[in-house]
Amino acid sequence: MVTLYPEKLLNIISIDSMEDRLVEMFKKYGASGYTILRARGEGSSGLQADISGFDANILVKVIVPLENLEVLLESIERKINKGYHLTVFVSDVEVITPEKFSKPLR
Amino acid sequence: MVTLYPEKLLNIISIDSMEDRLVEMFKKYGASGYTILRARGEGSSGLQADISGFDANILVKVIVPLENLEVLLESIERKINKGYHLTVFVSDVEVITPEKFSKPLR
Amino acid sequence: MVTLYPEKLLNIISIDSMEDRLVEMFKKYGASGYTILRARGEGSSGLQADISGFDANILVKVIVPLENLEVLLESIERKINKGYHLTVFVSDVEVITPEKFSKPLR
Amino acid sequence: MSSLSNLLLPAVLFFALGVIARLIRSDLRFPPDLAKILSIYLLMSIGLHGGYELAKADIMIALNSIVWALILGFTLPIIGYLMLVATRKVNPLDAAAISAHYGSVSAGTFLTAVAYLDSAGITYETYPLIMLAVMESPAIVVGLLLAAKARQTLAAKDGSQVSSISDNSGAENQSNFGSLLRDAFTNGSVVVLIGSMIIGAISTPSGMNKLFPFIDDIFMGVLCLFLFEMGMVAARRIGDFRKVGLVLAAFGIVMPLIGGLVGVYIGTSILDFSVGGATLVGVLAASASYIAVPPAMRLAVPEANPSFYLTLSLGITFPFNVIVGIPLYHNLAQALAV
Amino acid sequence: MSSLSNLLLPAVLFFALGVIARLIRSDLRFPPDLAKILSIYLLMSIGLHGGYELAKADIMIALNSIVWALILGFTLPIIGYLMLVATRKVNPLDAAAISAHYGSVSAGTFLTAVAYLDSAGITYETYPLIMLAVMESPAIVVGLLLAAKARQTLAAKDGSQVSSISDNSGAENQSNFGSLLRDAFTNGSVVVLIGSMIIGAISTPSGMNKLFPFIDDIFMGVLCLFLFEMGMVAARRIGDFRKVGLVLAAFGIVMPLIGGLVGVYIGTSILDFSVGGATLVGVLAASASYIAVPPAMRLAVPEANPSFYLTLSLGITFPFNVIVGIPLYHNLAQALAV
Amino acid sequence: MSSLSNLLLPAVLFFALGVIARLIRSDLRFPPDLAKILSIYLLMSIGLHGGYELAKADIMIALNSIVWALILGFTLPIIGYLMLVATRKVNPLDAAAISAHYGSVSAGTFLTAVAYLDSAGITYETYPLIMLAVMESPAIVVGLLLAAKARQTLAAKDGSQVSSISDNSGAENQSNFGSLLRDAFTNGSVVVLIGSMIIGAISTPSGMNKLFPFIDDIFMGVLCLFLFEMGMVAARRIGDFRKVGLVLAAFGIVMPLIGGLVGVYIGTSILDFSVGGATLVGVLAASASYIAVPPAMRLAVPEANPSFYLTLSLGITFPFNVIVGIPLYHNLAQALAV
Ligand SMILES: Nc1ncnc2c1ncn2[C@@H]1O[C@H](COP(=O)(O)O)[C@@H](O)[C@H]1O
Ligand SMILES: Nc1ncnc2c1ncn2[C@@H]1O[C@H](COP(=O)(O)O)[C@@H](O)[C@H]1O
Ligand SMILES: Nc1ncnc2c1ncn2[C@@H]1O[C@H](COP(=O)(O)O)[C@@H](O)[C@H]1O
Ligand code: NA
Ligand code: NA
Ligand code: NA
Repeated sequence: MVTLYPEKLLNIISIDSMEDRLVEMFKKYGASGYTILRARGEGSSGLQADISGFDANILVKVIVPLENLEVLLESIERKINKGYHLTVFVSDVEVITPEKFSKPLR
Repeated sequence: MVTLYPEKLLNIISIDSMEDRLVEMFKKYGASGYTILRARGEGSSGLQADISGFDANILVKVIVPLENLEVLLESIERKINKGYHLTVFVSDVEVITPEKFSKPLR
Repeated sequence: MVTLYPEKLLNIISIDSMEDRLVEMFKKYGASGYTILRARGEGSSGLQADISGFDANILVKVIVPLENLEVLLESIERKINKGYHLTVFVSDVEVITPEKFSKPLR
Repeated sequence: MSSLSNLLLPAVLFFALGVIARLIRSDLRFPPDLAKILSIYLLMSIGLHGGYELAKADIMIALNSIVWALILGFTLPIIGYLMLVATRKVNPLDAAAISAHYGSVSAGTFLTAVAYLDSAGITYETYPLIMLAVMESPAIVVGLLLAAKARQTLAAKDGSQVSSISDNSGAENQSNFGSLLRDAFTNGSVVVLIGSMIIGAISTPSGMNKLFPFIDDIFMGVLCLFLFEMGMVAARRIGDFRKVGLVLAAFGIVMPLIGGLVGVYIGTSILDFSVGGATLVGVLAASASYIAVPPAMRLAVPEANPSFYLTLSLGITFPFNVIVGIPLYHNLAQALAV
Repeated sequence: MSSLSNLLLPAVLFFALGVIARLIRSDLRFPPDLAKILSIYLLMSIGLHGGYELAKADIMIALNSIVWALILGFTLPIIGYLMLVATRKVNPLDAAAISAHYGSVSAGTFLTAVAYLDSAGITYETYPLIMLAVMESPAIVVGLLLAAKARQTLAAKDGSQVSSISDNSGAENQSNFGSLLRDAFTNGSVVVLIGSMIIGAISTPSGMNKLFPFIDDIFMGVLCLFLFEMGMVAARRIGDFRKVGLVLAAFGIVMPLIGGLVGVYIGTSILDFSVGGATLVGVLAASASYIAVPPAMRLAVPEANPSFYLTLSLGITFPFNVIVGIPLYHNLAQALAV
Repeated sequence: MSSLSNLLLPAVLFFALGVIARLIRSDLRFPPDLAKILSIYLLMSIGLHGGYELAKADIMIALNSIVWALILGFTLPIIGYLMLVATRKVNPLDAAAISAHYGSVSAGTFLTAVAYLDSAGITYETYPLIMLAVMESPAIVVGLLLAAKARQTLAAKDGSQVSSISDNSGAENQSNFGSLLRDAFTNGSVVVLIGSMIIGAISTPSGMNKLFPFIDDIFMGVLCLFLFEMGMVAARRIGDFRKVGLVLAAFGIVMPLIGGLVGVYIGTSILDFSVGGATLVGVLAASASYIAVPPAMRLAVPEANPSFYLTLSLGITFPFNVIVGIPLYHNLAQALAV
């Protein structure tokens, strides 16, 4: 029997040039890693069609223990208040190696 | 404290040429946005390997308030009944800006 | 009214050269399909930046009925114990065509 | 030029290399977007070149070629459909989707034929290029019509259930049909090809001179790279050979033979082209689309099984034409020309 | 060369083809990374070429060109900002973000102008190329400064709320500003262009000789492909014309006219360039960035609406310059040269 | 040609530009698939060229070269492994994975050496090209064997725990080993290189003539672009220098020196090549794989830390060879030739 442990999966969609800042934020707040996918989309700030690579989005996924989530969300909320377009959603996931997600990067 | 609000995340996997029709559907049924990722995969309709870009899939993600989900799912079911291969799943997510997802596109 | 049925969504993040082995595993344990997305990321094994395509990750998504999940997770755990870097998480999803996910590939 | 020396063309050899790479299960993968980049380049180059030549062409012959291209594009799918339905191996919707591919054309096969003629020192007219551009679209339209007919047939047999679905979605289908029609004529390949032909025809000569190194010198190398990749793509489908069955596989060889015969005949006896030109018309009629038509059929005939048409067009007809067909149609054109 | 024959340049025609492809809603899509690959090639080629020439250049003229490039880069955005604020159609933050684009340059427009001059047989100095490299960055800096000023203005009007946000994030903003400044000067296009120029200047001649076929022969073809794609990109934005409104749209034409006039004047009367060189300076001043500045503004001025600056720079100013502006600035340069 | 003038080769300068771009933290990014496209082109071009020449080659010398390539490929990793284990800075599995890289080759380094020789007007034999193709694979096999040995050693030390894991998965490991072996010999680069060589050897001359502009004229430009990108990739790893420690970093320089010495000696004294040819054999022996071997080791030796072998091969050995090694091995070959 494989045991499953609950964690939180934070998803952020934004323009690709935000990448460095988001990664910096994850490192600052103790994430153990992150995954980035190239995306396109549409929303209140218009079409991000990834045509010619000029207007690509990214979808960032970060698995964090519940206790780290709050501070990350606060930091994201501050960015949104400054005008950045971030589409954010959190979901419940289960993992088999919980210790992996509590070791901060670097 | 950041407050989290429940929403539904609709995921659709299909061949990439379905994109325009899916987007049309989202706009028709009041989605506030959508996100598209390039994908490949395998299923009952064979291998979609994205080799030479001839047979790529897309994974589409749409966050919708619960009350909009039903009508979208019905529309998708109609498409599936017509023969289109759509792999669809819904998951529960939590968001920090619920008002964002209730403003229809355009 | 569209009826929704519960399934499990297994997510695996790994280096792209693991793809063939993962697919083999899915076929062996009766998955009805799978979806693969190109990704990059960072974790305990360093940066996978997908620069020059030398160090790309993949994010693999497989929807399986609950009864198939266990054996897949065990197989994954064995791989992790051998030293492979696999980031794995499972989430609950709802689908409209449950029969689709119980027909094994090929 | 004998058909053996066809096999020693670098372009054909690279196609074979691609096939072999897959058969020995090499991990060689071309980036997914490379084929698209290469085919944009190839269409642009051949379009500019053709347009430049066509500026000096005879308008009557050009119009005549277009008319015969349309006739071929509309007739061949119907022949294919009737043959397929007669085999009773596929249902009418699959038959419609498959046969649409044979009314359209494969630019890759056409370009290989051009390389074959060039390297054998055989001249040819430019009109077949217009035919290439014209033939991309009509087959899609015929496919839609055949599928509509097939659905009626099935509905008549099946009774209530299917027709109720059609009822539900009558309006939607209507608008789909319109948008599919538009798609057929604004297809990306058509736009690049016809657009480049027009630019080649109206550009200033000094402007064109600066373009020739790009469209001429590296052309053959890019074609080799493209066929290398297409060999890998074809080989992936050759494996599905068993899935489609022997009868269908035979169709993938008989159909281009019929097309090639009809095409060479039209090229020689009706359009009065040289041996080279008639060979190219034969290749157009014999070849099956694998870029424009498959996605169109996926949208227009979602009920059809893509494995059937992809395996036939990419896995059987394409390799057959590149390796056997081209020299064959050339021999045929020589025979008819006498 | 009349402005009509400008329209018959293959490069300009391919731009038009791209626009048309979008207008007829063709499904033609270039792979997302192709434009990036093409522009790396174009910058590298023109940089190597320019550097090779510049090795023989007069250092004083070069320095003088750089000074005037900086002056243009710093002044034009301020002019634009004042004009935009005066229209009262956009808020100060939008005005800051938009005007930054006009202090910077569009390499695509510059290259089209070079193709135009080449095909008309008009010679030109290499110094404008240094100016191209120099002008990528300062406009971003001015944009940041204008946005900071705009935020102050708004804060003063708005009172507590906004300033409290600034308070919260004062330190962060500080560091952001620093990193944005660094970004402005280590921008990818700048690195490719200046790096290639230096390599062109210091490489052994035998090494450079092996490079010329790559950077010369296929240059025009690659430029055509690039403009083809840019035509599609521009056309996507032309549709948003209505969203930005008539006054803003007019700004997208008036601003390049002002820039072009100023640039040609500086090129002719101050830098003492030939007609060709002065035309290029005019094009630099008239063109608006659409590669380097938009992402910089997204990060630096997130409050501004990207539709405004993308529509103006890509959808209005870019096509205007390619089709109307270049021959216009050339005529202007001829008139001033007399 | 002095080693200083090596530094003025455009290809080497572009490598340096790539390194600098990273060091100044430019946001310059090449699309992820570009390096793959460029290296397919480079392997295809050099393969076609080599094959064309080899058609006229002496079969005995060719076979002899292959034998010595295999000897190098099998011996160098063992030397490396023993050295690394002796340092006691890495565990045996890491040592196995690292040393496998040094038995294989870097096509990028080889091509830079060819550019270096060409630009210095030094001729060379074509046989080293066959050796390049041959040496891609055996090192992977040796790496697998060394890792298997290392696992035994560790298991003997560790006792029960590790061996129980091996027990569980004995059968699986067996099949993995088989598939890894197949992978080693059907590796993508090997297929492109050997396939192109065969095509170059058997194609009709008229067919090859049409290919030369593609494979010759633009070759140097593509190589520059490739090295530009590789400079950026290498620089990302140079930063990890501290992580691997001084002893390992030293290994990244000593190992290519040993390889270069051995290679040049074999080239000169055993294979009897000219100075140019011996230089190339030296480069083959000195260079470390960064394309084929790293993913193979990730699968075959997952326990090893990828930072070690990537930093050594890409961040230390590759730049060392490109900048210092190539002229050094050339001087060595000159000295030995006397
Ligand atoms: N309702 C939604 N569902 C999924 N993705 C969305 C949604 N709204 C916005 N997005 C994504 O977030 C990006 C920015 O959205 P916005 O901030 O609304 O401009 C868009 O380009 C989409 O990729
Ligand atoms: N069980 C599954 N898990 C994840 N993705 C799936 C699954 N089944 C199908 N898919 C995806 O959906 C696409 C179409 O599937 P199908 O309709 O079964 O041909 C495939 O190419 C996969 O990308
Ligand atoms: N906490 C995390 N959240 C999201 N993705 C992660 C996380 N940790 C690791 N990953 C992904 O898994 C890959 C391998 O991680 P690792 O095994 O830690 O080296 C990384 O390159 C990331 O793409
Ligand atoms: Na046909
Ligand atoms: Na400007
Ligand atoms: Na070596």
